[in-house]
Amino acid sequence: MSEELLKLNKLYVDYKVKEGYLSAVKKVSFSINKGEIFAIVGESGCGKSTIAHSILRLLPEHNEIIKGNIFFNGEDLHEYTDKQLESIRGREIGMIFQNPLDSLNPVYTTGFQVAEGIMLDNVSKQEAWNRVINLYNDVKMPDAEKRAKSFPHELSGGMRQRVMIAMMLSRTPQLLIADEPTTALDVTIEAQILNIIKTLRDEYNTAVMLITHNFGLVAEVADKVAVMYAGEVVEQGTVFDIFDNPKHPYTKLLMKSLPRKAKSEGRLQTINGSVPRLTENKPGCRFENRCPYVMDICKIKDTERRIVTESHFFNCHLEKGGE
Amino acid sequence: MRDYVIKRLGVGVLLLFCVSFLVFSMLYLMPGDPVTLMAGPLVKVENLEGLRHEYGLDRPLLVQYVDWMSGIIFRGDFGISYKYRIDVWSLIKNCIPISLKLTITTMIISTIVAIPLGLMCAYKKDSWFDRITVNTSLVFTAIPSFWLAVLLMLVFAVQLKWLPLSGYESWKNYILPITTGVIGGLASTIRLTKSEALDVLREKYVTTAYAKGLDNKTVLTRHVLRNSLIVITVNIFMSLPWLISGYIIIEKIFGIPGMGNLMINSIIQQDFNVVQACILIITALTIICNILSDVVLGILDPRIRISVTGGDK
Amino acid sequence: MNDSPFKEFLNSCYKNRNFMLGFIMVLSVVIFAIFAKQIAPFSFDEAHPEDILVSPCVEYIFGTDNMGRDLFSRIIYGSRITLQVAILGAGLQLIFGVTIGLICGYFGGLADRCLTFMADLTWCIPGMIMALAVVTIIGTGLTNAIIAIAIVNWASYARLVRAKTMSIKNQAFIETGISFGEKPLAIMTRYILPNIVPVLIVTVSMQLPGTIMSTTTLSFLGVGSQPPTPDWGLMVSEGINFISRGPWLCIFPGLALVYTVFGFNILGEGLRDLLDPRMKSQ
Amino acid sequence: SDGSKVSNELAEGQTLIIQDSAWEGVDLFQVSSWNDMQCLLADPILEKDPETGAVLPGIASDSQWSEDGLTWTLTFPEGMKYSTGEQVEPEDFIASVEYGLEVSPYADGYRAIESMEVDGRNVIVNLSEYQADMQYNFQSCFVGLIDKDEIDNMSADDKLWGCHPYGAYYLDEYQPGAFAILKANEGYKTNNPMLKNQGSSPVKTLKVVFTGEDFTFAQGVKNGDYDVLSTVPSEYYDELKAADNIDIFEAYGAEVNYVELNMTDSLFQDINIRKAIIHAISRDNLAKYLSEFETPAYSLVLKKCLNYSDKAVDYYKSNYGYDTDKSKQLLADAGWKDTNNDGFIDKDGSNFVFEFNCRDSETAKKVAQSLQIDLKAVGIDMQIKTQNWSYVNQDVVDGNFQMGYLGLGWSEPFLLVDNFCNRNVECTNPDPEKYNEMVAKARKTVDYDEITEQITAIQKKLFDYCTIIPLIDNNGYRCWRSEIKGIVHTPTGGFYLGDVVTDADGNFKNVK
Amino acid sequence: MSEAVIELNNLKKYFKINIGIKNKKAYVKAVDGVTLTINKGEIVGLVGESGSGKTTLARVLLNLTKPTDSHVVFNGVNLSKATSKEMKKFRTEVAVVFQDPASNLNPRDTVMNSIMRPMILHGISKKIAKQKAIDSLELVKMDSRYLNSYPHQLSGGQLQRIAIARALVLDPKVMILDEPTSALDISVQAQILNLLLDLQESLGLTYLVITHDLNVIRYISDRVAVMYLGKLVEFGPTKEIIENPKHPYTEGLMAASPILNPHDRDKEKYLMQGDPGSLINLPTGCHFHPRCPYYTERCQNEQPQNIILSNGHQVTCFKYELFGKNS
Ligand SMILES: Nc1ncnc2c1ncn2[C@@H]1O[C@H](COP(=O)(O)OP(=O)(O)OP(=O)(O)O)[C@@H](O)[C@H]1O
Ligand SMILES: Nc1ncnc2c1ncn2[C@@H]1O[C@H](COP(=O)(O)OP(=O)(O)OP(=O)(O)O)[C@@H](O)[C@H]1O
Ligand SMILES: [Mg+2]
Ligand SMILES: [Mg+2]
Repeated sequence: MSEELLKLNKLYVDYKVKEGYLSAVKKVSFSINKGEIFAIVGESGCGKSTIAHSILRLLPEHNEIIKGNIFFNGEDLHEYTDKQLESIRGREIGMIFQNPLDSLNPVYTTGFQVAEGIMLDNVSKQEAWNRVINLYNDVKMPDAEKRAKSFPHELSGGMRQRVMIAMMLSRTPQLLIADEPTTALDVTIEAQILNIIKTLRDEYNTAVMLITHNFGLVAEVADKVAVMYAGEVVEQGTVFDIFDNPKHPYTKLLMKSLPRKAKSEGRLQTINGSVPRLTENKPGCRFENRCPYVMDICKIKDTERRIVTESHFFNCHLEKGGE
Repeated sequence: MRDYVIKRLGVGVLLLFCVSFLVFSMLYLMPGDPVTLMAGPLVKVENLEGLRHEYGLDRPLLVQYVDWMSGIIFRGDFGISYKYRIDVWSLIKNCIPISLKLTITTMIISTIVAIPLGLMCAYKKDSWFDRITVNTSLVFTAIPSFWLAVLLMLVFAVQLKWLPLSGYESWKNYILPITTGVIGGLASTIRLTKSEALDVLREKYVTTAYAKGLDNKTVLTRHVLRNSLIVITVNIFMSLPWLISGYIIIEKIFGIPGMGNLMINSIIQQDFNVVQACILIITALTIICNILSDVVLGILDPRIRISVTGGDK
Repeated sequence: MNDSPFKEFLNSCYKNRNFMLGFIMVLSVVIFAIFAKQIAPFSFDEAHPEDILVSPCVEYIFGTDNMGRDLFSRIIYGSRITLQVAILGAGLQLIFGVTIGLICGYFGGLADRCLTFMADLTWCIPGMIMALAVVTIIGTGLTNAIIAIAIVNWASYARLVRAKTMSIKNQAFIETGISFGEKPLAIMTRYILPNIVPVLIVTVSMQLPGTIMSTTTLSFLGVGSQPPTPDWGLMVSEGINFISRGPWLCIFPGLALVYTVFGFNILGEGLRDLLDPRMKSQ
Repeated sequence: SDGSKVSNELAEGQTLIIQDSAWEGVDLFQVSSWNDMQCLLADPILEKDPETGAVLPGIASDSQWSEDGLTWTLTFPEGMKYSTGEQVEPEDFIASVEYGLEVSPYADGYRAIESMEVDGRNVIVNLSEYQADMQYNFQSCFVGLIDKDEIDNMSADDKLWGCHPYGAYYLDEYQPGAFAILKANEGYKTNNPMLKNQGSSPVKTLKVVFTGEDFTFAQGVKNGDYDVLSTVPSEYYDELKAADNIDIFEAYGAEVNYVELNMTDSLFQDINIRKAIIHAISRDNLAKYLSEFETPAYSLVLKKCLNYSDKAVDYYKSNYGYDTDKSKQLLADAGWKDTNNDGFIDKDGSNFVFEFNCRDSETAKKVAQSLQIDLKAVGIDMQIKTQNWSYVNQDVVDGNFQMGYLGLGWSEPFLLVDNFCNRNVECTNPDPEKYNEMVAKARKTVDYDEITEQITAIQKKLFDYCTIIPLIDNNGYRCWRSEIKGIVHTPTGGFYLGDVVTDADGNFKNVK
Repeated sequence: MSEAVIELNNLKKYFKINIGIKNKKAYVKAVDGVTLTINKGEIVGLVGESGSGKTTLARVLLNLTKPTDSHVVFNGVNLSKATSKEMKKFRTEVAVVFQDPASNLNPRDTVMNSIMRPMILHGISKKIAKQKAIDSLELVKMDSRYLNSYPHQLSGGQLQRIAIARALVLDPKVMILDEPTSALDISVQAQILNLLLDLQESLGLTYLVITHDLNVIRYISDRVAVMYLGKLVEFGPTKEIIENPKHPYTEGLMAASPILNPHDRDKEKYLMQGDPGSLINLPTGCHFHPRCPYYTERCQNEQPQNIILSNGHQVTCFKYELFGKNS
């Protein structure tokens, strides 16, 4: 269970923008083990999708600079050619996106789009189609045969997301990257989709990298959690570490701002200030301007990794985090 | 689909009626009348009344219109050309194939040239290839077709004498007009293809296709080209009637007796029946092309088959 | 962020190559138009019967025409005509299109259906023919040609404004406006119009070359500018008859036209890059 | 289309390609215009000697007038056949003239015919009164012969493009607005003494092309795309004349181009203003811009017309010649002065500005611009408005004009003088009754010199109205490739292919 | 009981639509017979799946669109018959804040203009309006130096504060908040929620808060209304609805709502099956029956009535017929 599948080592991603460079991801390191659900949470714009896309080199505009290493099964994906990477995509690592309507080509049937991936493994058309139907059943698609012949717009949001899952699991990859897979869906559908992901993880032992800003999801399914803030991972641990024993001031405050109670039980905690622009790559902690415990050193020196337990660490100048 | 097409045809017919009435009354508003044209300057004014009566031109607008329209509907009779003294249909019937030959060739050539160029521009956005193609096509759009036609004539027919100056009998006659037309239309097709392909390239499903593990070629042909072709074909298709009128100047300069030339001469010479008939035919063509392109779009793009439009009640 | 938006905009204008090139080209035309009197060696209608069809030389750098008029001077003065076409044409089309588009888009219903139908109608009739017919009815002449082109082209603006209005109309800030008591006129002018101005600027600049071209074509056909107006289209059409004896009569006015239209084209292209929200968001 | 296929098959070198402006039909009685090239389809009853003006035989081999000018005898010999194979009969003449009287817009030219009867191969025509312009009409293209059967049995619409008038060629194929293919009439015979070959034409096929722009025609005839241009575009006169592979000839007599002033317009109500404008026009200036092709005109009945008189010209020159001082004086007397120094005279705060309604031909535009310069010199702002001639014509007929530029090509005076002041009586003729009386009187006059006197008097009257200003004598020219030998042509427009030299294959190009 | 500010009785709003290229006419019953009372000074939460008609209900309440049937009663005044004076009063007393912070403000107006506009419309002089604008910014804890900014220069949280500030300038009694926080980050959401609560307490406002986040509802509201496909299926005090949902749909909704405590994750949960239906193709009978675990034949054919249980708890389900009385 604890075999290391994906390992990021000091990953930096800079986007080239008008004003210069935007440091979207800074010095991110973590690893995902086989079969585990690893959640990356953070507020919008903190670089979650950037990490996901840079693993498979799928950043759309080709205006980024990636530094650091991405090891998959011990091999550095960074050194792969485009051609080699093509054989990783879909087969070793699958990826699903937030909005399942945009993610499916409107002019082909959903079944074809799933089969298209399967046929890359030199599978006959008929065989591929059979596999599609099976997969549809796996993802609990009602009326699988008919749905495979439907076009994306003929399906509801939940069904489309099932198609995406089927598509990305069709070649039994070892890792599934799910970038906000349920944000566009209603809560009842969200619950269904999460359930499917969980079951399939159990069945195929696929590791899942779950990207979300919804702490509810994290609490529900994640094994491990990395909390990101402005391009940096500020804290990482098991889901219980993070929820029960947050260390980093940001995580701590965030936990208290979750509406977990009723107003009669008192007001929520808030975090003042706003996220800094990430344009200049200056040293220091990026939470410094909002942190209640800020010290002089926070503004000039990069943070240090503080280990709490084997699985739990946070990046802060305070040895014990915010108390 | 069938009901839809029938309904669209119905609307099309209504539109045709409105266009015909609009055009009819517009021409009615024009100064002068065809009889003076027919008579020429030497005929005495008193003698015109008889002619005017003979052609029914002294009747009220509405009566003339109804008469003209019923002629078309019940007898396929568009009236006679006051200038050529022949029934309008036999006049137009010779022009249509010539115009279609010109426009369709132009369309095919410019499509064949422009689509690959546009795709390349989109795929290699901001490369030197893209810049050169886009800027060249921008220069092309800035060239008025009448001027280009004259220049081409000057060079190839007057100076080099490689090609005939005018006429329309042999394929050689068509080289210069078609070149003029292609150069004029190239830019817009390139631009359309490029922007369409760029839009598609930005779509999430292209990323999905890559994420599935498809290689570049498959993604570009199966997902990008196929999806952008929908809009491109439909657009090109719909531009057919426009091309015919776009050829007005070219036909005139090269002396090709197509619809455009006929229309412009008829309007200049007050040959109203011909103008009306031409506009009606082009309108009908536009409507048919429109419906056809919707049908094609419906076939190519499954999203169109169901659509919901709302309105506040 | 603290820069004023205007300064920011100027800055990005400065950096946009297309915009700058187009701007310079169009500016040069504007300068020619304003200082035509100072730049041109002769007046545009000063005939020299003894110098008919002189080929380009020191005295007449672009040669003379069949009335012995200096072609260079005529081309310089012609820039005034072209700018007049551009400004008046765009203005008219905008006034028609925006008013109708706003009203129909905002109120919808019957007016809207009428508009759509009218737009379909004008769309069905070949533009050049319609313009010719209109000019024939209202009489030849440059202003009338401009009006005719506006009558033919207003529908595309109306469609655009209508579509934009309909999409903006449903946005929350409009509904909020209504919820505290804004009247329709205020909604249209204070809320919707300012939000479509950038799109309009882009559209105008993209359509301007076409407007110039169509109006020039009408002049070429003899129903636009009247002689001895130094309209470039008219000059080309008059020059055609001298194509073998005086090819310069066709070539130079055409070049001037291409230069100007290309300038507007590329300016429009640049403006679109600058103002198109999608481009900007990247 | 099948049309282009047929024409592709036409043998090169054996088909003569002629440019012409579009035709209205082949039924010469129904149409309002008949181009010279159409005379290949229909011969006139009689021909006229281009030099002396004498009457020559045409279809009719002989023509005799009685002393009193009321009886006319025409002879139609045997052996002349229509392209249908039918023989020409005297009855055909009667049927044709009756048909013409019924439908032709030019029937006024022989309205005096009272009765006709056949006498062997002769036809005797009786007139109610003498008509001075009648013989001219029978020498023109508007009166020819159509088989009586065709006249009786075909509807007017069918006849328009389907009848077979007697002529050297017949219409074989027609594409409206594009071209016509003519084939030689094998049964043709003529009595025209100008032709050596009085039988059927050696050039068996003609292609008449209607579409194109002036410059393509001019270039085309040089390049060999056309063999004959029926009218040389005025801008190309010099160029074609200089070309060594082109023969160019004067083709028809007289087209007077003139200006009409609308005297009902508030600006031109005062005759002195009209006079001022006339005095401001310099025909010498005009001549500088014009080619050899067009010459200034000082009278309405031009030199090449019947009944021309130098007296009219002299009268015009001495009374209405170029005189800017006089012009300015007249204007100043009427209260028009340049008070604001903008170069234009003004009165009551507005400038003297009017619109000149002008045809859109190149010559017309040149004339207009020359006038504009002349008028500017006396402070008048003349705005040019160019239109197709039919609109100009229409505007003048409707009285919807200030100053209009028109042209009339006809070399016989009566139709001209009828037209000048009667197209829009209110606008141009202050005294229509008197004027028409003078015309009617002249028309009944038998003696040629006497007619000339009267026509001159009529012209002087017209000049004095100051509403009609003669400007240009527009000479027509026709050209063809020099390698084609034997085309017979007359300066009055006759064009005959009967004597063209061909080789054994029917080739007419480069035949020694 | 406290006085009712807004009363709805069997309110309906149907939209006419054309389906497909055949242009078949159909109705979207976006609000179908909603009966609801909002009392002075309370916070009512409205939840439901997307497309269930929540926003439409808000728009009808605001008189932005005319109801198809019945009418809105505001402070005892029937809005469909209101005089222009009453209408004007209504416009000042009810304010709205929509979901997307960016679309809440006119992008071409400065913050200052946006805030001052309602006051100027209601005849308040420019000078006073300006002062009030500054005051109201203070109220939402924002610096007045933002007054001259344009919306695109501000962050989502700031924009939402400004939208709230503008809603407040006319001293409204009622605020309708359509998903006021769903586009915001958690940390900002907490700020806005607190702000709303503070304002409500200090100014004695009445809120209708629309949201699909049950955690937010639980935190903020006194009573909760649950909508499903245009119908109000349950309405009652928050605590009761959260802890003891009556309607099977509410039950499923509560179960599906994400927990915020990982220790609860392994609890056995009831997972609602099926997709939410569409308003265009409504099921017969009770709209919920295709997804309902308890459905009987009756549910398929008959529409259940609104049943009022003790404590003003309303529920629309046959299961509770025995316990309550039909309204
Ligand atoms: N192609 C790009 N060019 C420039 N900047 C980019 C690009 N893509 C993303 N960014 C910027 O990088 C930062 C991180 O973006 P990213 O999409 O990874 O965030 P995210 O955490 O996924 O946010 P969200 O929750 O909104 O999806 C953001 O500030 C974003 O504006
Ligand atoms: N103007 C309109 N014309 C036609 N249908 C409409 C209109 N406005 C809303 N609808 C339809 O009414 C239904 C309810 O819409 P509404 O926006 O009220 O839902 P909602 O509960 O607010 O959803 P969400 O949570 O997604 O905001 C939807 O199916 C919508 O498509
Ligand atoms: Mg993201
Ligand atoms: Mg909503």
